[in-house]
Amino acid sequence: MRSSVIVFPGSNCDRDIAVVLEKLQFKNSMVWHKETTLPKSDLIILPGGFSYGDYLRSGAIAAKSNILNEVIKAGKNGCLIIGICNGFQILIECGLLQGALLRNSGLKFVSKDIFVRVQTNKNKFFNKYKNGEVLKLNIAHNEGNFFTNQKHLIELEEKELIPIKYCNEKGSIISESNPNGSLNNIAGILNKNKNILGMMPHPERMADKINSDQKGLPLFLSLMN
Amino acid sequence: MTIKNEQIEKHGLKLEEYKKIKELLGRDSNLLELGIFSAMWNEHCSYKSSKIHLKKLPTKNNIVIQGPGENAGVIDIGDDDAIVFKIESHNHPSFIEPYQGAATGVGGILRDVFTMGARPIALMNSIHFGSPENKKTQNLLNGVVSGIGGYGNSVGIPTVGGETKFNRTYNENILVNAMAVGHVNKNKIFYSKAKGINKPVVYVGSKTGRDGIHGATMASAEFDENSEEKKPTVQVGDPFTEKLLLEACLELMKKNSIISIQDMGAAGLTSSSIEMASKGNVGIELNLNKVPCRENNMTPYEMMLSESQERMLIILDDNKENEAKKIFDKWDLDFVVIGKTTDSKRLILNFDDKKVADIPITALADEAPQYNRKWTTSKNKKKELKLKSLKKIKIEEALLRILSSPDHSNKSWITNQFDQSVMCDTIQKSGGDAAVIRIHKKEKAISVSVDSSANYCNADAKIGGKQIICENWRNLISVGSKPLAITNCLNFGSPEKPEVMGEFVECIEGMKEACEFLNFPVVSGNVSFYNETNSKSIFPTPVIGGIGIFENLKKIINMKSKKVGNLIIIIGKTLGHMEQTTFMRDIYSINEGCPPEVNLVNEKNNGLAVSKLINDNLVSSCHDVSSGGIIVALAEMSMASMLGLKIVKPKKFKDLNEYFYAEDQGRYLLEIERNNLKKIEDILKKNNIFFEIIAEVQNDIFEVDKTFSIKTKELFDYSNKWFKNFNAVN
Amino acid sequence: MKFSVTVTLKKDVLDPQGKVVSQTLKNMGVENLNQVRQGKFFEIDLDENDTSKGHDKVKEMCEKLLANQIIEDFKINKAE
Amino acid sequence: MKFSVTVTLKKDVLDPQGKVVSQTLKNMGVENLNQVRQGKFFEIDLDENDTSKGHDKVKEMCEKLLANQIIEDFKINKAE
Ligand SMILES: Nc1ncnc2c1ncn2[C@@H]1O[C@H](COP(=O)(O)OP(=O)(O)O)[C@@H](O)[C@H]1O
Ligand SMILES: [Mg+2]
Repeated sequence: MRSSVIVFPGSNCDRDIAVVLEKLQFKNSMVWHKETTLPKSDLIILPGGFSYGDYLRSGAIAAKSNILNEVIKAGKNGCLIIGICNGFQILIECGLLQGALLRNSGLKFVSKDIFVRVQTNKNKFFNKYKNGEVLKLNIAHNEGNFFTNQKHLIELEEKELIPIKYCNEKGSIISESNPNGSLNNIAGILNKNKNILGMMPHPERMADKINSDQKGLPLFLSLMN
Repeated sequence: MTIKNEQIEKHGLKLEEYKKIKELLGRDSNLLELGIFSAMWNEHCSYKSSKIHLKKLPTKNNIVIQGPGENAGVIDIGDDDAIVFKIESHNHPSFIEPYQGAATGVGGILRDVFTMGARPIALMNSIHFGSPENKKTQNLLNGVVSGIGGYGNSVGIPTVGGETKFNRTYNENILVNAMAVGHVNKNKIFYSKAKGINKPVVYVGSKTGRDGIHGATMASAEFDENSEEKKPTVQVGDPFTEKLLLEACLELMKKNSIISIQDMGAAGLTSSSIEMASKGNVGIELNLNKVPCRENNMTPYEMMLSESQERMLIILDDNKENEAKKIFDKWDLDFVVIGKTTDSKRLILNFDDKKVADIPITALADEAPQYNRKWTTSKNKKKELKLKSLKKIKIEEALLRILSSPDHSNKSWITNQFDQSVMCDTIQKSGGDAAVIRIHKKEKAISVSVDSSANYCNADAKIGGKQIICENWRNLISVGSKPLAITNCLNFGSPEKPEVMGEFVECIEGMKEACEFLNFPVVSGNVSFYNETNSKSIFPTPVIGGIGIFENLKKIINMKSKKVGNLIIIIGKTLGHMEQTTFMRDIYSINEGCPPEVNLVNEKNNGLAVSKLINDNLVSSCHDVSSGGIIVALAEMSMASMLGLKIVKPKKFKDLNEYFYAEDQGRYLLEIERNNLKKIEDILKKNNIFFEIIAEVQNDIFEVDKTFSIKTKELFDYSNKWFKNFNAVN
Repeated sequence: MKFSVTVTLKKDVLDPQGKVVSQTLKNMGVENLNQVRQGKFFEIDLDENDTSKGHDKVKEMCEKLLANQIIEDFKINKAE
Repeated sequence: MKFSVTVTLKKDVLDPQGKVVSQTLKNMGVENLNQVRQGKFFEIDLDENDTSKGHDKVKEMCEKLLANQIIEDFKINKAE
């Protein structure tokens, strides 16, 4: 399995992802944002961080970078893509995913462990989880408040394009367990073809047994074959 | 041109100091030179009031690679690994512009660490605010916390701990101290000492603007015409550029091209170039027309004194410019050769083909004034407190009040704004006695804790100084690590006041005693004087940042009680010291008396015994007893896991509050398995350590036998109350 | 030639920042406050003498980068 | 009555946001761009009929909350 992690100058979770991919023996390359070609990849990851400082809108500037043209092409051709945190914001800004990520409703950076419930495992990314499984993951962002129009929201819900929602420890999806004001507690979404995933929580931070219960690992494991 | 007395004073120099400048130059200085002297000779750069006292602190032992004097201290943690760390204050800027002040404080301390070749792996902070009732407090708290987070989160270094305190002494002078910790291969450490003649001096990073140029100095004649436009400004931080600078510097450091490197901190280009030259005993010549500027028409004076952030000065080896420039181009940063080293031992500045300054380096560095300022001993305010004469309060009532007080309440409102997990090596986040960070891809970890105790120091600076070193040491022991060394930030009032100077001198005396006894050297630090408003000084506030080591990841423990049926024992004697306790202050508003004395022999014995028990895998969880006494510490253990505790009523104390709220030093709470009790007893008895069984872990309920009982969940709700209310109300 | 651009959230998009600012102002004792909405402001200095050409250029910048038209509207003004 | 407020960084203060935006626009091929500076924009809707009173109120809001005058300037306009 060949993977590419796109590195923007302000990415800061690129190394974290690479550590996990290497542990799982992906053939991984780190791809600098100024590159104009992508190595052959089965999986592309847009990591978390502050791609270009994120001073305008998170991800807006990264969406205009050289390498993104290639990522967009690959995505349209069915390549698997995961955008985590800032990566999710970039996927939205470049149009590979629909909707918007607004400022957190509390207007503060939120960094903590949260729970998400697997809503559907009928996709490439979550097939190693059980439906309804509750995962403890970590979030760290300023703009993770997912918003979209009613029509798109209905489509997301009906076509099983929302793989994870914020929930409490027991798996109930309630507003108290929504850390950022996200519509319907949405923590991540898929595109129509289900080859592109954007999610705010960081699975790579829950992959090592020294500091987690490793609930982030199956996401990467499910992509291996 | 001659310098007027008024200009000298506006530059913060004394007239006698200027007389000395004239002697050193053999002539009058010009305005630019005056500005340079004022920057180098001010308290911040020259340590002129503190140097002779700081020398008393122990700074060496077999693990210290670099003590004070460099950008940060460096200690050896085995296998070629070294830890680089330092703490620094950004108090005044944070009071004026809390977000940017705190943010740039974090930026500055990060540069101190990566300039030595280390990759930063953790950030900590100690923040002190005025009383919550003070109108400014909420805005300052919000601004400082989001500024610290805003910078660290963006650069991608986890902020893993710290402390937050409130006291009206900081109403008009908050404290914002930031600490950074980095990891480096001990054979690849970079220093600021210049070497060699005719080596290129390179400016890298952001462009220079008119940031942070001293208000006082701006008023000088040169700027009269358009002073409105050139108003002094607070620095604005750019964490994105910092990230680029960090990566670019570390990339360049992999090659063998850097002779020396120094970040531009306070007094920017002036102090960085002079420090490098002074340490290397060489001269330096700069062409100021080459300095990358953000604004048009910047003067040499502005360029030399600007405190623009995210800049570095590098001295490169011969023929390395192209290779180095390529790296900085890749990261879209400025890279300009602005001068060279010389054998003149002078600082020579050229601008528009004219020599605009020419000063012997020694005059700026070694010849800077040093003062042995007058000091008076801070009176030991001895006073016996009689609890009996005070209105009785129930234990549980006092406990709930303390847990819902600003200092003791749960700080997750703050820590949830800090990314604590990025880099994936954080093993223990804030909330415990010390944070724990793994060394990347290795089977070892370090612990970090930041502590202060302004109330104790205010009551008795010497005991307070000693106590805070011990508390820091204890926090590192409590997570299972071996304490190694500290950094310190000494926040005091004006050194020109004998009482303040007395606090400073005595505090150092106390710190020294403890550091020596515990073999806990000081490897870096910072002094922040003049923390006062309307000539009222803050409480003396030394902040200690300590580092400990785990040679084995299996020895890491925390304070979460683990298993119903386990016992909790207390190590160390409880005598009932009530003066200066949280209890007296929070419940009766009594601030008099001495702080608890520290017995260094007991402190060390108790600590080493706890370490041994943890190392022998006999301890399930551990927490030191500090502010708030035993009952608060027990409540914290209980809340950490949501398990309850059944606490034994002590036999020897008539007044239970005196037992539960006393702040005697050198005590620890250990959770142990019942069947290990015998083994533990043997070890402790053999080492002459006092201990007793104090509680048993149970479900849900926190209670003192036959006295009171409350749900742990309720304690937790109380401890979360304060921040929520404080933020909602205003 | 200078232009100023304001970018604001579309009417039906929740504006958490504006909401908090408005709440804070109310807490500070400001009365008769109906609503506050927060947006972004840009001052763009172009080397261009033709107002209409300048305007077109700025419009393009807004569409391509400065505003996310799914959630935001923009307005361009010529600055003095 | 509606007012609009723009809050911008003072002239000599570093504007990291404007810097990145301007660099990006240049990379995207925009020519003749001298400078971009980014600031904040507020639309304030007051229940107030007297323009001058309204203006004073908004000014107070700016001074107390919306702008930090150490590093920022503000400008108030009456919106149509
Ligand atoms: N400003 C802060 N930044 C990060 N962590 C903080 C901050 N303030 C408090 N904390 C965390 O909250 C916990 C409790 O703090 P404190 O009561 O001062 O602990 P202790 O008495 O053990 O030193 C600690 O783990 C500390 O790291
Ligand atoms: Mg502690």
